[in-house]
Amino acid sequence: MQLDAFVTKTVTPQAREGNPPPRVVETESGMLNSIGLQNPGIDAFARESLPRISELGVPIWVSVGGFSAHDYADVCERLDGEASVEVIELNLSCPNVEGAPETAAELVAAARAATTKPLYAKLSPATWDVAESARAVAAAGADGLSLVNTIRGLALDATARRPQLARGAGGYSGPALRPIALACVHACARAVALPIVGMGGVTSGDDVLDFLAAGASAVALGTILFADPFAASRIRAELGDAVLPALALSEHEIHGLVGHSASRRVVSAE
Amino acid sequence: MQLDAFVTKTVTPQAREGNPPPRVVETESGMLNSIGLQNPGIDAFARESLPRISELGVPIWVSVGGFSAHDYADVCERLDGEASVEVIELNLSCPNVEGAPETAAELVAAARAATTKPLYAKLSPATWDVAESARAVAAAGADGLSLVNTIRGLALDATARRPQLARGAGGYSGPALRPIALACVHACARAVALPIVGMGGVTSGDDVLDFLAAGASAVALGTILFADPFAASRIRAELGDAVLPALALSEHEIHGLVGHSASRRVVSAE
Amino acid sequence: MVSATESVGPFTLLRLERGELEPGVPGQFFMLEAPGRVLPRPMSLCQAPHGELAFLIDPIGPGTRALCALRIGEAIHVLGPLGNGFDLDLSRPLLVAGGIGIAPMPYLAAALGDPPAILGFRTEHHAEAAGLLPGAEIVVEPRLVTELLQDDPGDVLACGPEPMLEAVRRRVPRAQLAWEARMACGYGACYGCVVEIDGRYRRLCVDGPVVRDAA
Amino acid sequence: MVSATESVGPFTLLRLERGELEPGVPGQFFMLEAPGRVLPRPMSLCQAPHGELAFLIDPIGPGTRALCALRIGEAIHVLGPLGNGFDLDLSRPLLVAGGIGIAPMPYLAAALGDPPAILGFRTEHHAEAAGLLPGAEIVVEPRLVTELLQDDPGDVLACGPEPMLEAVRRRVPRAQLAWEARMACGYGACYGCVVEIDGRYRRLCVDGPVVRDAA
Ligand SMILES: Cc1cc2nc3c(=O)[nH]c(=O)nc-3n(C[C@H](O)[C@H](O)[C@H](O)COP(=O)(O)OP(=O)(O)OC[C@H]3O[C@@H](n4cnc5c(N)ncnc54)[C@H](O)[C@@H]3O)c2cc1C
Ligand SMILES: Cc1cc2nc3c(=O)[nH]c(=O)nc-3n(C[C@H](O)[C@H](O)[C@H](O)COP(=O)(O)OP(=O)(O)OC[C@H]3O[C@@H](n4cnc5c(N)ncnc54)[C@H](O)[C@@H]3O)c2cc1C
Ligand SMILES: Cc1cc2nc3c(=O)[nH]c(=O)nc-3n(C[C@H](O)[C@H](O)[C@H](O)COP(=O)(O)O)c2cc1C
Ligand SMILES: Cc1cc2nc3c(=O)[nH]c(=O)nc-3n(C[C@H](O)[C@H](O)[C@H](O)COP(=O)(O)O)c2cc1C
Ligand code: FES
Ligand code: FES
Repeated sequence: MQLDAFVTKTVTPQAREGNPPPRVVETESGMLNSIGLQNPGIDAFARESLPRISELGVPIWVSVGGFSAHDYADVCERLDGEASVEVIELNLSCPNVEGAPETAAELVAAARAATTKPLYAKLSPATWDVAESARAVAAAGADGLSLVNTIRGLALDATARRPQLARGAGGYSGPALRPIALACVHACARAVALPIVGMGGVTSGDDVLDFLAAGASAVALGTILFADPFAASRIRAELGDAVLPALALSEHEIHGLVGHSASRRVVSAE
Repeated sequence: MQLDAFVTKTVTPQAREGNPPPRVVETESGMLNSIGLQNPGIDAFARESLPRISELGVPIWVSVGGFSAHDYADVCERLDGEASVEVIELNLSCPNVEGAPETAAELVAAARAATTKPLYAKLSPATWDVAESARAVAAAGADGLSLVNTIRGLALDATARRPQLARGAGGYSGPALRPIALACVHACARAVALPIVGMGGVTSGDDVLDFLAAGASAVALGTILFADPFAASRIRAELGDAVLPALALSEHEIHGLVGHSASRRVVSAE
Repeated sequence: MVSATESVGPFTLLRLERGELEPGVPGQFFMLEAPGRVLPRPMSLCQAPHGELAFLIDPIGPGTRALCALRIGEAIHVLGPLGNGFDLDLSRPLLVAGGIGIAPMPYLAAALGDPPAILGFRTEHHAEAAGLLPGAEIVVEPRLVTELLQDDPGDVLACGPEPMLEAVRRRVPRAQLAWEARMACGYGACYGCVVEIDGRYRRLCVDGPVVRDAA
Repeated sequence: MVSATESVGPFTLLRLERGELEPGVPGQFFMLEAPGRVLPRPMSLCQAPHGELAFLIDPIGPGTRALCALRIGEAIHVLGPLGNGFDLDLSRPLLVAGGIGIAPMPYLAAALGDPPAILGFRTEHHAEAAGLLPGAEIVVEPRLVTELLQDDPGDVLACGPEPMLEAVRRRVPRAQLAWEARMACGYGACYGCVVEIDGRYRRLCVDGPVVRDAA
């Protein structure tokens, strides 16, 4: 097992069917998705998914979403009593659903009042000044930042010239997102004292070192797990051998490698 | 000559030296720049650059920048009397300088009061809801939109792990930006009735057709002009031959191809 | 590691060293890394010669073209077998395939003892792939595979383009059909491959490609 | 169109069909499209054989590696000649180059009638490139080119890494130096290549690479 934490797909209060297909499309050096937070809802999640994921023996980070401050508070309160949940990540930035009317800081504050678990705020890169958002969620009680979520992108079909995803635009991830994500991590690391989980286009040990140098204390994997489900072990090996000694990073930082994915399959495949 | 318009580099009231070098760096499928609006200031621009650019015989679009509503109004007023200037593009979104304290709509309103020339508002993709910005600048009197400017990105040096650009982050452009740009065009075309100049990673006739299908009425070229200074002619040829008849676009739309670059050299090279 | 590539009409038969991967049940698929692309591509197992896994690939876009351009000795990530294969507990199997839908048929035929088969193709050139399934009946457009279906065709196992599968289903409601969808992970993680089944979105990579209990 | 490629020590000599391009003045450069990369790469003209333009390339990163991997018959965009070359109106020219700074020297030497030259290299392997400039004096690190400079060395024309150029300038303030900077366009449009000269940012692609009237 090469993961220090396992981040779940976002859970909402009620079950959601998500967006119509097609939901994924590849672009030149990235991909778009418009899953739309398909999930079984917090009750079924806690009853069925959590026990299964717990079997992995990896600390569990649960990603929480919703459509109002009340939603966030609701799910956090429900998770507060789940011993297997180590961290709650607040998805404040899904580009594939209409968000809550409250600001990110208000959502964090509502979650803060509902749980004593560590809260990581996941922010969008689609903002003129991400450091400002970071300061706001820090002031509202976030214990850490997850940077970044996908940014809205569109791809068209080369014959019909229609959007390839049924929903039109989707969330852009993968290598093309990496410079944007690094800039966000860099800006936030200078703005707040919170630990940062960096993500966006990580494919190699080299990329991990870039995120750590930009100010992240851990790194999460997303898109790369599709092309290489064993990326976590490979990247750890790349860090261990060649790249790491050159930088003399502490063991602690290496242990910050977080496997980020959408279901337990990624991990059980290892 | 294969250009329907020539867009200048951004001009500010006073001369600016710009940011320290290195100012450009390549990424996997894009590039970062942190030029920082180096320009001779509006007076020297009107005296020296405009007459030279006019010799090209192409309609001139002047990009205007500044650090306050007063700055924008100032430069627009100065350009209002210049017969050779066809359109003023308001750069409301340069990621490489600190912007004005006013909102985009306030800047447009100030410019609107200072000139009767057509005003295009150039917006940033770094916003949660670009359609909202589009509606605001439309209400403030913009005659069209230029979408999109670069988005902030960071690249690190693989040995020192320091930012490659002296200024840290820079503006991300090129093919990696294309899906983001297309999503912005798509969203704004549905929100406002203004004509849209689309840009961001256009490299081929195929890309032009994507932008037109997403809702642009013209397309501008940036990064591609570095690798292929003759891209405008090539792209027009690609549109003319193969791709275009298949879609039966009108002549009018083809004529919407706008060459976008930073100096007259691009064009004189043709 | 690529051990061989062969042209089969317009398609390429890509033979990979099997390593520790099982071939799985016919109708299951593998995710093949497409060099230079961000996402892997789902491919049905076509043949399982000793020590190898062979895939028949139609080069229709950037990913399949990259796969067809692989050369001997090059290595790619391969994940599988994945998903639901065909139910092989049948009395009178009949294989029906259209176009690249022939891909899973050779391995399926081997498992079922070479049952009868009907193959449809767009052109004579595409029909060259029928050589992979000796003894099959072949139709070329404008004729369609459904024209050859008897009134009581037996246990139909079909793979091909969606309109063909729909037509087969109308004629033979109980047919086992192998569907396609765009996929990202192939292993149930991303929810990218959903199709609507009985009014609910279900992941084709785990509940398919051969969908049980569908309407 | 690539007409030939040759290994020269660790470097590659890339020969392109000249087409309608002029070779220009020694010290000028060309922007070469680097396949698969977003930006072209600046390269000094190394030799101008009949009908060809030849570039000596050090594969230090993705762009230069892509250029060195080009094969005969492949075509790339080439723009040039660009920038300021050397002033050739000299009485006692002496060429001084370090490492890949040898690149512009063969074409420069041909224009000046094979003047004396001093070349410095990191290793013996790199020093194989000296074969392009017969008769040159050669030093290999830890020895440096400046050690061979006489007290009155004449009209020095130099190209090499920045520390070497600075050292040459300290010894010979009037030396003509060819500098480097990261470039995007190469033709004055992007303001990406500026260097500080006399307290102002100037574009090295138009005011250099050989900078006149510098302090
Ligand atoms: C379970 C499964 C098994 C498959 N087995 C094989 C096989 O054995 N041999 C083979 O050649 N192909 C097979 N396919 C189809 C193959 O995966 C797609 O053709 C491939 O992913 C297309 O990638 P591309 O980059 O070449 O083309 P793209 O540019 O991605 O697509 C080209 C065109 O094909 C369509 N398309 C893309 N992906 C799919 C898909 N998964 N299903 C339907 N249409 C699609 C697109 O809409 C587009 O019009 C299988 C698909 C699935 C889901
Ligand atoms: C006018 C001019 C003429 C040149 N002539 C030649 C030549 O004839 N032969 C040759 O091999 N090279 C020449 N160069 C240098 C060459 O352009 C760079 O080595 C190349 O752009 C590096 O690209 P890359 O993708 O391989 O490496 P990158 O990954 O871009 O860079 C690798 C390393 O080189 C440094 N670097 C990158 N670009 C430059 C640059 N332009 N100047 C200085 N350092 C740089 C980077 O900081 C990095 O450490 C010339 C440069 C200029 C400006
Ligand atoms: C198919 C897919 C589904 C995703 N689902 C979620 C999600 O449910 N919640 C969330 O916070 N982020 C989600 N993300 C975003 C990722 O967690 C990550 O922030 C983003 O993809 C950038 O990382 P990457 O480039 O490594 O993929 C999803 C990304 C993809 C590609
Ligand atoms: C080197 C460089 C300089 C730029 N300077 C300006 C500028 O002065 N004003 C402006 O509005 N946009 C400027 N841009 C942004 C481009 O006009 C364009 O919006 C962006 O690069 C996306 O298009 P592209 O991907 O085709 O380059 C610049 C871009 C680059 C790469
Ligand atoms: S392809 Fe990812 S869930 Fe099916
Ligand atoms: S490289 Fe563009 S101005 Fe010099």
